[in-house]
Amino acid sequence: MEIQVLFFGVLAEVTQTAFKHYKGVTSFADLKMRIGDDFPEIAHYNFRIAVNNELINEDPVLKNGDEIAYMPPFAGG
Amino acid sequence: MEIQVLFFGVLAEVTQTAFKHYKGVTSFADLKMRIGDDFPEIAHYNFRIAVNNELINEDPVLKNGDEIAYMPPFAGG
Amino acid sequence: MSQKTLINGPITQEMISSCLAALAGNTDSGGHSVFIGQVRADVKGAKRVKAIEYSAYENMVEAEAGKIKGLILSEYNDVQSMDILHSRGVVMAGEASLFVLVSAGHRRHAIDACSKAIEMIKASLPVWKKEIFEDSSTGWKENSLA
Amino acid sequence: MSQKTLINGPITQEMISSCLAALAGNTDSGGHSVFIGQVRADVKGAKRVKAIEYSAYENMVEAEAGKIKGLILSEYNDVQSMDILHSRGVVMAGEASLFVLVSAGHRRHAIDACSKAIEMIKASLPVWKKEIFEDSSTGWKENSLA
Repeated sequence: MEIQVLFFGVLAEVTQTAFKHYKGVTSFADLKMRIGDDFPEIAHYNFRIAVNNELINEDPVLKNGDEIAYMPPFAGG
Repeated sequence: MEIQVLFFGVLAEVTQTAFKHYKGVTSFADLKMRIGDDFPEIAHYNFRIAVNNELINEDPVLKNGDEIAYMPPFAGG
Repeated sequence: MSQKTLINGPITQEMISSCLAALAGNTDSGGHSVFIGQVRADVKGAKRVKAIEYSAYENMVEAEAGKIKGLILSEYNDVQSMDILHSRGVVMAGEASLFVLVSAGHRRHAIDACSKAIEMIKASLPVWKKEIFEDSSTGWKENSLA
Repeated sequence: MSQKTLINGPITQEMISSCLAALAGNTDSGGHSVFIGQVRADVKGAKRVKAIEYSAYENMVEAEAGKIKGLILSEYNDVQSMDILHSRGVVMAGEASLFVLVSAGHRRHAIDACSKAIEMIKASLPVWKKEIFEDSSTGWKENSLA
């Protein structure tokens, strides 16, 4: 399946990209591994992950076209 | 001594005056008695008394020129 | 701080905008907490409130407003400035009769100080209100204790 | 309720005035509680903040702002309307980046709901800020938990 991955805040800075499109993703675990390989530096940061605008607490079952966001701690308001 | 007495809110309505000037006042007790005689209807209302803009908790010692306010419960804000 | 608290008639959009505009560009402030009190067309039995006529003990209002500002500024040392405007005279339903603005370095201080100031205003400003109903009858209204 | 939360650049006096003007004449409202958050020229070591650049996950910001409004309106049934505006992009020190407005029938409800909404905004809007210092260096800033 195809998954769009977005990076925000400091993560967009360290990955030097705001988003990356992944094809042939087989699972969330597979996706996380590929992201970790592409952007090993993000392991040094705190972040939470949202799937289609919803924060996740456990590994989700992905479906084709899902949008995944890697988000550092919020700083709005 | 001369004392200016002000009536506010519903008290100004029932006394039909916003203020009354009292001459020859000998004490606070004397003043309160004279006010009670002039405006017996105020006895039916809740009010607090201020002397020169300060609420009083006990009978004050008056001095010439003091300003006394008869005030119903506040309703500002 | 030397502005008068009592305003004749309603507190207008222009007055509010002008108070807010005075804060822009202040690079020390992190937040402004604002409260605007407005006259409601309450229904009492078969009558609807058309307006409120506020009366006030002017000298004491200004003295008490000064005390409130002093207490807030000493309790919240992060608070930088504070405005209180209160109407006197007739304010129609839908018009504003109270404006409180607290600016502080940090947001939570502005919010807490504004909230506290409003309670102090209700408790200590010598102001009275007479509701004027649509049939032109009137009734004095007291603040509830809640 | 259908207005967008994210604003490009600072929240201007005109935007604020226009939100407030929309409330005038509402004879059911007793109070409006307003919060304006502003960028401070904080000093960090030898550097002074010149501006903050906000970035945001736009779709999620709008979804979360909608959830906040829904929660506030259901928890405070006296709350009548609510606006949230948040800047995206560069906001200079002294300019506003957050505007929250809550109108309610009764004053305490407006104040409490506004205060709660601000905490929810800090906790759940996916927005990030990068401080831009006078020497053009930058640093990411997180909300404190307090």
